[in-house]
Amino acid sequence: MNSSVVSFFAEAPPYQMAVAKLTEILGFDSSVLMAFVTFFLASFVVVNVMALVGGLGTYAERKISADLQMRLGPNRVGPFGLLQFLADGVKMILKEDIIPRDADRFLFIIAPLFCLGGVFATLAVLPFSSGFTLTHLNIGVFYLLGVSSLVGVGIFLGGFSSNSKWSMLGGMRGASQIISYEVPVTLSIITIVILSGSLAFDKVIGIQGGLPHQWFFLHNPFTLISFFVFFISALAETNRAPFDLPEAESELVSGYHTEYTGMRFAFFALAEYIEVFVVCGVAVALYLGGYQVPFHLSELHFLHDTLGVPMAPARMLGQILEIGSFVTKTIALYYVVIWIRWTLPRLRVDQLMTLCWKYLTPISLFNLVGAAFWMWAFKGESVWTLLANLTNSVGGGH
Amino acid sequence: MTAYNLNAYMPVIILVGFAIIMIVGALIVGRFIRPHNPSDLKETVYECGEAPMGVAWSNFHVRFYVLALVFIIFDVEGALMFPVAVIFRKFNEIGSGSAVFVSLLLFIGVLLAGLVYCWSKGDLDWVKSYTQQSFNEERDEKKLA
Amino acid sequence: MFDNFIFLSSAALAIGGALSVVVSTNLMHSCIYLLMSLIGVSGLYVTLSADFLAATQLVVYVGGVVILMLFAIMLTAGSDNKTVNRFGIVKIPPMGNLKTYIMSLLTAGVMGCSVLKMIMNINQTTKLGELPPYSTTVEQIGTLLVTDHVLAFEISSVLLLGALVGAAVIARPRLENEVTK
Amino acid sequence: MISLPSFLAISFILFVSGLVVMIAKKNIIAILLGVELILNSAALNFAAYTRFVNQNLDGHIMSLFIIIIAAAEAAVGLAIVIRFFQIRESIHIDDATQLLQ
Repeated sequence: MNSSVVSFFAEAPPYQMAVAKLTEILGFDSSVLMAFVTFFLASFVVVNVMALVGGLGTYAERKISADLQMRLGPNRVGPFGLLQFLADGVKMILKEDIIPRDADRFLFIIAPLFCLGGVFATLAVLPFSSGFTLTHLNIGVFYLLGVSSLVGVGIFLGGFSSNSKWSMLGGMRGASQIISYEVPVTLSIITIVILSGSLAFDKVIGIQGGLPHQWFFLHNPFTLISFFVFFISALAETNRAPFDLPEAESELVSGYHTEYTGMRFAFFALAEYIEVFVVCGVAVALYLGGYQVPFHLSELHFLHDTLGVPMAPARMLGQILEIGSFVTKTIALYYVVIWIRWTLPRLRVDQLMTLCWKYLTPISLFNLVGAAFWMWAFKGESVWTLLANLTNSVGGGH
Repeated sequence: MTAYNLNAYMPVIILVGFAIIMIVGALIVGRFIRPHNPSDLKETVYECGEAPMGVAWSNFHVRFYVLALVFIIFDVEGALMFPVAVIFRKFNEIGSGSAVFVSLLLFIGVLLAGLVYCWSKGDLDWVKSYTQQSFNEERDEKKLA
Repeated sequence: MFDNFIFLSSAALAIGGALSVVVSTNLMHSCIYLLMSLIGVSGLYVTLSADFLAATQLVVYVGGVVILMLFAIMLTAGSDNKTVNRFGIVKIPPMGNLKTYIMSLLTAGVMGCSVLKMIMNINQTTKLGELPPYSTTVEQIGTLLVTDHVLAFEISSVLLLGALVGAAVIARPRLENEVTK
Repeated sequence: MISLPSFLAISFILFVSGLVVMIAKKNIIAILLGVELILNSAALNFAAYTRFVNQNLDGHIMSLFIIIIAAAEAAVGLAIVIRFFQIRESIHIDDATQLLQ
């Protein structure tokens, strides 16, 4: 059975009682109905939190850029300008919705759906904690690669359907950049899959530990390089600066969403910000230990047996600790992403392709072979375990 | 081999449904509260203030296609490598990791040969990809033929 | 219950997409309908307990083949407003007219009848036992790929290498004046 | 509802629509779309038979290779289309009547 948020709740007595009650009332087995309701509520919470993260992302972006450029940034709406994104949202929904006369109406309307749908579908497997992840699919990482490629189609269609030269150029560039950088991302993920032996996020995270030396990031030299390759390529896949060529303001006006106004534009922006969060979350889950809490603080037997917390609160507390661990690392990476954006200048198109095909792809292929060799030669032990074994054997030799 | 219930895929459907509801809902709600007075000028595409010339759906350069071509081959090979990568650890533990390692190496070797070929022929360059030399070579080939 | 829902929606998506490809007269739109059909087929794989195949379908088709087709459409779009090229040939070919549709429906009818005749007696000849539960297939596929089908695995990489080299040679840009008379 | 005949029916519809697309359309890229549909119906059949008749995953391997071959076919086919367009400035299937350019 795949573990999911439903199987987490299904262990709790109230849930089982509710299922039994519903079955009694409705006259048929209502476990599917109950699972649907639970999934629906959990997805609703996740989507709203993610929309909030997307909104706060725009705020954080402006505030951090202001900080780096010694400006004040938004500070009028709410305390410290925190409600700026709400004001922006209200403004967006009040804007007129314009579809250009020469545009391809069907594709113009459907393009944001591909972007937003692809990004939302990735949220289903994003591992917030061992219990509160929506679902731990057996093919987690691979599924994520598949649905996130819908974003590329959405960006291309957004550029194509507008029938504007800026949009078309931005869309072509965006699609070719996204597909190019998918190669190093895939190869870096295979590097981790070789070491973890599973595609499911819970297994990949379960094999890591809470402390930095147990993470795949510091597992061996190849994964260390692989992390940086993954991070750079993921930046490019989400069209973040210094790889924001599809929407380069100084060259292409606004790129693939030049002709989009109001809410349609907001959906493209929302999809982009959520995708950055998802990508940071995936980097955390694959390389930085995911939701693992140091010293097994979140485990049930520690909280329940050692500290004496009752069963139900102990379970919740453990999950909250795990979510805290995951979100802290993800936000830290998110900060790095914004920091990079306001620090580095934009690349040229040819530099972009050179970086992808002539540096990142060969390096990630090398990493892949290296990780396979490490697995074959050292049985997948981390470099620290090997060192400890070495010192032990030397010490034992006396 | 672990059994599972198809309910595990429920969130995917629900989340995509949310995306559709958000897009449709926001546009329908917005229809009642936002202005709608289109004019001829508003509906033209933006071309820095000039009247747009022609349509944007024009011919693009072939280099886009060549890169997409290299990409799709790598994509497919990556998809094929995933199951082998998954079982590598298990095979290694039962002592037959060498066979998997060799087959993986062979696979990556062929992949690398393709990359090296495209690199040497200049397919991976963006701007100066087709240098004078390759043009000359091609012209010579034509003369010979 | 949910199994039936996911089956029905995927089947509707697959069949609707395929039929829209048939009737659509806009090349870009039919590409998007094909994409919908492919996503529907991927959902059908999920109901067939082929989770790895479903994800492969998404990765290879949605991320690869469809993008390639969209690029190819952009590369052959015709750069000017002229509808006739210098050979006097219509640049934008028709997406089918009444004559071709009638021809194709006749052909499809003949082919379809023969295929239907083959699959009609499927219920009589095959005994369907109890279906096994849904299970993950990645590890079994991986095991098969390095044991029984290792030759196919290695040769597929050679096939892909051949496709890469061949297509790169064909599509590579040539000298401007090299175009034949 | 989820049974072998229903999957065969879906795959049959995909096959027939692919066939109609291949014959009716005069655009080479549209014909390639039809080829993709036909290959998909074949791959779906393999997976369906694996599920309902014998549960040894050889059918999945076959479907996997069909997907791979479809990708390779699309890559080479579209390359030929683009080359043809460079030479003839057309992607009309009726123009492709001469072997030598």
